[in-house]
Amino acid sequence: AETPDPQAAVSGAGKEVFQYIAQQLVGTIDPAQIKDETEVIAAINLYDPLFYPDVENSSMSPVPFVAESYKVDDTAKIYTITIRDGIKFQSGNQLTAEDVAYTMERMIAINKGNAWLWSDVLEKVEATDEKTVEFTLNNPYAPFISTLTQLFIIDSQLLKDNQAEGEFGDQGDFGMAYIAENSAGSGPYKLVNWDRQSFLEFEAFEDYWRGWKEGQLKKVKMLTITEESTVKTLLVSGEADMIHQWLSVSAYEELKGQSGVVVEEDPSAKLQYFPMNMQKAPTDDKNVRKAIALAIDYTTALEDILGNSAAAAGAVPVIVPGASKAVLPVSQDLEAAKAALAKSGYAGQPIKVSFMYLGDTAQQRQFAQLFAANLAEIGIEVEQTPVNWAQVAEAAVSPETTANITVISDSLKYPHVDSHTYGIYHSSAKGSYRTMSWFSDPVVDEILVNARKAATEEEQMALYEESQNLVTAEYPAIYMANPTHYIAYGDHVEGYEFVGLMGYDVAFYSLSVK
Amino acid sequence: MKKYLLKRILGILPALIGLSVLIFLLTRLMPGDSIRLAAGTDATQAQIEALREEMGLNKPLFVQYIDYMKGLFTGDWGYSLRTKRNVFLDIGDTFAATFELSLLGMIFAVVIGVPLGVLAAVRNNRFSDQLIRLTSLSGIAIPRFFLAILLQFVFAYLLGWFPVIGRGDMVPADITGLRLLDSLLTLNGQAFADSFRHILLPALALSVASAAQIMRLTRTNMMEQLSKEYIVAAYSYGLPKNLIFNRYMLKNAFISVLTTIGMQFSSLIGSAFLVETVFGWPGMASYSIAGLMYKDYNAIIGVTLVIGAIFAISNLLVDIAYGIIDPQIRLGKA
Amino acid sequence: MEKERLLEINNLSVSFKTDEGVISTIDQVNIHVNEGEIITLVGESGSGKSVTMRSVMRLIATPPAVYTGGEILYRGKDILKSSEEEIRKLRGSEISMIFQDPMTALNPVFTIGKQMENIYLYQGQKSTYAKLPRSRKVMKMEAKERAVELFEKMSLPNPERLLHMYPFELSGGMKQRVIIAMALIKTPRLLLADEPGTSLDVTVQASINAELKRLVQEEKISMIFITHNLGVAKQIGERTYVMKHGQVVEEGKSEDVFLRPQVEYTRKLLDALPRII
Amino acid sequence: MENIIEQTSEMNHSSRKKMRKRFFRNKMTIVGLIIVTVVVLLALLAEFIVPYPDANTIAVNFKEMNKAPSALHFFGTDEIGRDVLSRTIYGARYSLMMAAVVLSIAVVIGVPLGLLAGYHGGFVNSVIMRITDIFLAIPSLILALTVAAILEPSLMNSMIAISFGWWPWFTRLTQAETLKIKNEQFIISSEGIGASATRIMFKEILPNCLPTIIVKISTDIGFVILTGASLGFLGLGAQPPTPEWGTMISEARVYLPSIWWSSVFPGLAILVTILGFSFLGDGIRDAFDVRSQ
Amino acid sequence: MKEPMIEFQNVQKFFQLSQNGFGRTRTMVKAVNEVSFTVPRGQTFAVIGESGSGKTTMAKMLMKFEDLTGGLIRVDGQDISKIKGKEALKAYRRKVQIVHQDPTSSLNPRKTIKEIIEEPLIVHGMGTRSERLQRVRELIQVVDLPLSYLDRYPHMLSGGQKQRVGIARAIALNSKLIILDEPTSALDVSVQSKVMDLLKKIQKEFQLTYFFITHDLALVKNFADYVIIMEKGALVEEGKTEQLFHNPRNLYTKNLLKAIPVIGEEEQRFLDRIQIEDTTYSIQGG
Ligand SMILES: Nc1ncnc2c1ncn2[C@@H]1O[C@H](COP(=O)(O)OP(=O)(O)OP(=O)(O)O)[C@@H](O)[C@H]1O
Ligand SMILES: Nc1ncnc2c1ncn2[C@@H]1O[C@H](COP(=O)(O)OP(=O)(O)OP(=O)(O)O)[C@@H](O)[C@H]1O
Ligand SMILES: [Mg+2]
Ligand SMILES: [Mg+2]
Repeated sequence: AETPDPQAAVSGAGKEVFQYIAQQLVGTIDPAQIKDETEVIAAINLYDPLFYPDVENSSMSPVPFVAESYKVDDTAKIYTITIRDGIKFQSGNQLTAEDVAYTMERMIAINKGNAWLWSDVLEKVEATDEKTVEFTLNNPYAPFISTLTQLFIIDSQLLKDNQAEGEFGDQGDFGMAYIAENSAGSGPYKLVNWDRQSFLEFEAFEDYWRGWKEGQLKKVKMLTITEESTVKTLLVSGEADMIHQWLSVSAYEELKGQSGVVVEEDPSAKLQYFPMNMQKAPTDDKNVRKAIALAIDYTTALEDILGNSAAAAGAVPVIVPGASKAVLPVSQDLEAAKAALAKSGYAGQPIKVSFMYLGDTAQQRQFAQLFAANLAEIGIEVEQTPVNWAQVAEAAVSPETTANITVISDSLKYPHVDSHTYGIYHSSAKGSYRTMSWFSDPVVDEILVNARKAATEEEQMALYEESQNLVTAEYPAIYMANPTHYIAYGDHVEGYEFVGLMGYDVAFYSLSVK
Repeated sequence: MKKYLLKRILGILPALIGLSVLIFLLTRLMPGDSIRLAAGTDATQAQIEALREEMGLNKPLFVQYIDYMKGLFTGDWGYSLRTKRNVFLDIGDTFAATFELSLLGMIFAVVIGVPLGVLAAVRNNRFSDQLIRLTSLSGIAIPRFFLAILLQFVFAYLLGWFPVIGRGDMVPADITGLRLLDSLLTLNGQAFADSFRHILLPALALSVASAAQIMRLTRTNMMEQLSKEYIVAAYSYGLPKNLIFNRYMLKNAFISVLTTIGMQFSSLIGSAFLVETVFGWPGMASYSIAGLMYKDYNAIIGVTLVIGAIFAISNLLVDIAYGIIDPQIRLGKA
Repeated sequence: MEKERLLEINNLSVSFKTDEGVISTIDQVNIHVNEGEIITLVGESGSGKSVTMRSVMRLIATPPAVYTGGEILYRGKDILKSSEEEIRKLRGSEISMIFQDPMTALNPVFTIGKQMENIYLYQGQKSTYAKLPRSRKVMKMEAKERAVELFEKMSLPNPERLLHMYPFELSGGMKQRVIIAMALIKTPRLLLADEPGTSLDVTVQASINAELKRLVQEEKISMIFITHNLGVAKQIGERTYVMKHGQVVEEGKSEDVFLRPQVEYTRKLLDALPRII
Repeated sequence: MENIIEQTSEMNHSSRKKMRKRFFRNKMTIVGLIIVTVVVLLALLAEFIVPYPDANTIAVNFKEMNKAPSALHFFGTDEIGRDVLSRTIYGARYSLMMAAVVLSIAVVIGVPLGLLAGYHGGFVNSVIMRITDIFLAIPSLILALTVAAILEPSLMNSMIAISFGWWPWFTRLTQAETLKIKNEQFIISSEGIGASATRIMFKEILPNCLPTIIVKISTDIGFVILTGASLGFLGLGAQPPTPEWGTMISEARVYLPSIWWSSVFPGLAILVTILGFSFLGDGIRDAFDVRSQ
Repeated sequence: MKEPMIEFQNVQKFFQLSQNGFGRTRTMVKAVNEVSFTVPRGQTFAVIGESGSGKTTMAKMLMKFEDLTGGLIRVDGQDISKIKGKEALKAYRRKVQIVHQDPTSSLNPRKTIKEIIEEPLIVHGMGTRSERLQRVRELIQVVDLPLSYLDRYPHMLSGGQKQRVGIARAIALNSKLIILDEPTSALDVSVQSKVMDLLKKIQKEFQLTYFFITHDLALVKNFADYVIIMEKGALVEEGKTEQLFHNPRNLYTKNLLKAIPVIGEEEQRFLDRIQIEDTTYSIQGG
């Protein structure tokens, strides 16, 4: 007992690990393949994007990050980006324009994950010198810079060194095998351990270009737990330091009362809405859709189910620049609803709508029950279809499989109004969970295309707003709320800043502990 | 004995092959398009077709099956649509955790169930017997996931005696992947204590129902032994009670308990899925459940076959133990 | 010349509590055995022979059994009033019993040798952990020697090998002989033989009975032999008791009972026997 | 003549009386019988008993949601303000139905196959038992999970999924019993008379397997309910708003520990019901005096 | 002279033991080996032998539960191996009936006595319901049981009564050949003599042929006309009952006779006369 046990020291060190609880497993850490929130969280901590939302000014608009500055030519087609000096990859290699070009080429070649953002618009990418990279687009594309928040720069040398046989010609497998298991970025954290079925472990990258200060997190474990009660217990017992944003509202309300726990609420750029399938009876009739939208008890939904969330005003979250001021929140009006229904082609018939929602999510179950009760009042029967997320994605493939009404919670894919307009209502966007209204209108299409290539920002925003006005007039969805964004952590955690862009809220570099 | 074992081992194969065919067919019967799911919502038709071809899903079913079986023996268990990795690796990552949990659960079940059963038999119909029986029945009747939540709530949340989730951070040298065993092998007391603290609640939650079943069975068997002529005979020879109970009766009673241990192990592994979910245990459960949700063919088949194999092997071990205890089988006169 | 009374059952009455109520099974039974004597107990199935014998060994669970009267004196001491401890000391070393069915009276999972050894070592002990009177090794040797001796006397072939065999490896006749040897390993004074070998072949049964009688006489052991076969009863016992419905209806020298039965019931039983001439 | 008839009926009577006596010997059996009777009655008469009959409908009352037990709501209210007591009572119906359907399917498929395999032996036996082995080669919960996932979750489908792995147990049990019985001399006698295989299987063997089968059914009821609840827990069982107990627990568990009533009460309902059936099963076992497996 | 009821010609029945799936190594049990005899009509033909000597196997072959390995069996002049098909088999089984050793296990515990006796009638589609009931009543009276027992279950009957039910069922179809496989070995002496008396009475009444399997020589003395002795599947001695008792030739037969426990001095003297030359009689057992 006299000699100190070396093992004890190790266990003491275990306490320094910051534990974050995620709601979903990380499927991949390859920046060319990442899709969902937890994967983006992994990326944002392991890699650095070219641009970053302007967090310091509490804005989502992108500012240069790995990029130092950029220029757009007059045709609005050529973007020349200068790379910041002195960024080192975790391997020790210097980050150059070559790496940026490689990252984009690799993205397009693999054609997974976020590739869709660029595959149709990018003509070519070229590193003109060590510091400069040039993107050439085939059309003007207003949100281009915003999309570059999703381009996480990869260490091209490291990947080439570890390239295996593959389908990409002289690029072999584009380092896919290697990068699937290892991080190859310049981000603040290195991957030290990844148990695919439960956790990732990060360790601070000492030479990170933004430097380190006292109190910042040195070791982080991101653990996936799906049981909501377990997640709460973990936070309250102090075993976890921070937990994800997807618990039920009542859970955060409950956590608010616990000592040592901070629950942070922020108005979000998320959109809680219910796309109505415009190509399936009876919601193919505008008046039916209107009747449904007018029959919903928004007050109860916003107050009791969503816990005092802001009402949605149309297709774009209110806080996103470019959201139309002309579109107002809808409120319940049963008389108007009945009148609309009477005008519809289905008047006098028994009307039944299918309603698809996530059965294991308390909030969505509550919506289902509320809608069923509300719509019964105007004589519409709701057929409830509780499903899991995989089934929603599957149903979204065609208008036939898409339900009449589906519960969707959508966040910005890139910090631009384009994400919620073009990304959802342009005819080319089809078959994803975002497009379950099956909205298709040549006039709107044209406005959206024009908006992307508009000369001035003002003109552009006007076009985006116009598109929103046209879209909402068709009642393609029940726009419910821009729900409050919750997150909870122990009161020893400091520096949390809400960003509003998927995954960016959980950048461990910004946090520190007392 | 050798012949008996060989026969047992050969007996397992048809069932496992049958199981593989059954599950293979079931997965192909799944409605919906798992390839589309895997390719992601933004995938183009071409991407989807490419993936389908990559997975060999456009070949005839029979050929797919043969291909799969070939791969099974070369370590190529197919590509998981969800994790994009060889299923073999995925299962390899999670297997040890589930196995350790189930194994310890089984050990708990036997260690708790058998002595209580003996006690209940000895105190036949007295108060303690009734009490043991009532508790054991309740143990069977309470849903395991619910028990898991309750245990977690009481011992981890309210009392804070045990960690809420996980296997712990102290990883002993990886020899078998079973941490308790590994830490014993490397004489790492610290890691053993830590692993044990983590595994105790989940293993307990898992074992209760099985312990109860084993207890009931042991009790019944012991009661049955009591009326056996050779036990009466043993009394008539003036043998001490503890000899009669602990050897003459228990050994015989345990033989039939043994046969159900294989069965219990099966239900333990099944329930491990529930318990793992609650205790965030990094085992096969979340992988399999996600696999089911995402219609991840290869993952489902892989997991099922692995569980089938564990089950078969555990039954085989039970048979071996049975053979060791039962001389009739050991001496090959069965 | 009157020999010493070894066992004396006086007015023994036993009832069983069952679902249908309390049933009187043994009613005022009187039986005695003298030192070195062999007596037989006959009677049809269910007449209470086994219950009487098991009472002597105190092998009947109470409840369901209730001793409603009488006493069982073994060398003057009442067995029914003895403590567990005292009974355990008697069992096997003073009074031993041979069971009816050789198929079920041996523990299937231990070798014959182990079972014999256990009896030799632990008979009468409070527990297996108690200190043995002599070194364990020596006692095991003695047990083995004694077992082999008994096996030889019971004309069992290959006695040494037999010790390492399991019950299922033996024929019914061999098992029955082993059971007899087990009962005798501690050389009791009184042997209770409950229809040994009735489930075996006639010829085998006949030879076992002959061997048993010889062995018991050689070792100067008294015996109560139970059977429902009147012929066997006559051949084995010096005296015979006839039981019916839990009562002794006739007793006397075997010659007298069988050739000059005094009681109607005995006569009826004898008449039912098929004659061979 | 009259006298004879009387005597006979008395004999019959006394044998039945013996059975009844064995059945009631254990006080637990009586407790079990009472529980089962109450649960069955609740299931049948739910509409007339529950304090809030609309708990089973689409009615919502968000103002009352997640309220603790009170004089108004003995078991509190759930996430949309429905009365938990009422839903728990309705739940008895679904859980019992689940057990009834699954076991009916299992018996209807499993028992005849077991008779066939056990009686005919040889090739028929090999084929049937090998197929049975395949289904038994994997824990029934996992098989049920797989099938439930394939079929899209719903109450009906979870019943099918559970049955999928349940019948083999009945086949195995019946086959084993049949093997035991088929060598009894009364079967050989019937064969000697010239009775057909079908007659022997269903008229001679089946009645002798029945006690064992009934005992198995009585103990299985609880296990089916548990399995159903487990499926519900993993989201593959009955779907909301069906007030099936497992689904109720599964839905409400996210509110633990502070809002405990909406999961604890259905949990207790499962516990009590299964205890009831287990006690009853033990009683039936004693009555038939069939040794437990 | 009338045709014999049964004829065995070099009958063989071998069983294969320990069939393992791989090697061809197999052990044969010659349960019945080259046995020939004839059974005349209307008589009691006794088969004696120790356990495992092949007695039951012969009965099973007679019932067509087992096929022959070799040789020929004729029943009522008909080569029974030629009987093929369900209907022919059913017709054959009307002719031959069996009474088993263990009265308890030979009655279905879940059926009433009435159902048990009625079963053969139903199977062979004999009579209407009421006719059948009438016949069942007759039968139960033939075996001296009260009518009231018809509604009882087997467990409510004593061993001897159960055996009577077995006999009633065996004669229900008016079969002329009854196989008695140790019908009284499970019964007490006094009960045994009553059942044997009943069997004698019925035999006379219905002119039955009995194929009587036993290991009790004393019983044979009073009951059988002709005896064969089996040892390890082979027929070792045969003859008229009287002849066999007075002049046994085979060692095993002598041993059997010596093993009969007797009461009377006269009987004892009778047995004592039997000389066993070979004294190395070794242990046997099942
Ligand atoms: N545990 C018991 N409970 C109830 N009754 C019992 C019990 N043991 C024995 N009996 C009854 O006691 C009576 C005598 O039984 P016992 O075994 O002594 O007969 P037996 O003369 O040995 O008959 P057998 O020749 O068949 O062995 C029987 O009627 C039996 O049913
Ligand atoms: N189905 C079978 N398979 C293998 N061996 C068998 C079979 N049936 C009988 N035998 C063997 O055939 C021999 C004769 O058996 P059988 O039953 O005819 O004897 P038994 O004379 O009727 O004996 P017991 O007096 O015990 O009834 C025995 O060695 C037995 O083990
Ligand atoms: Mg007895
Ligand atoms: Mg026989």
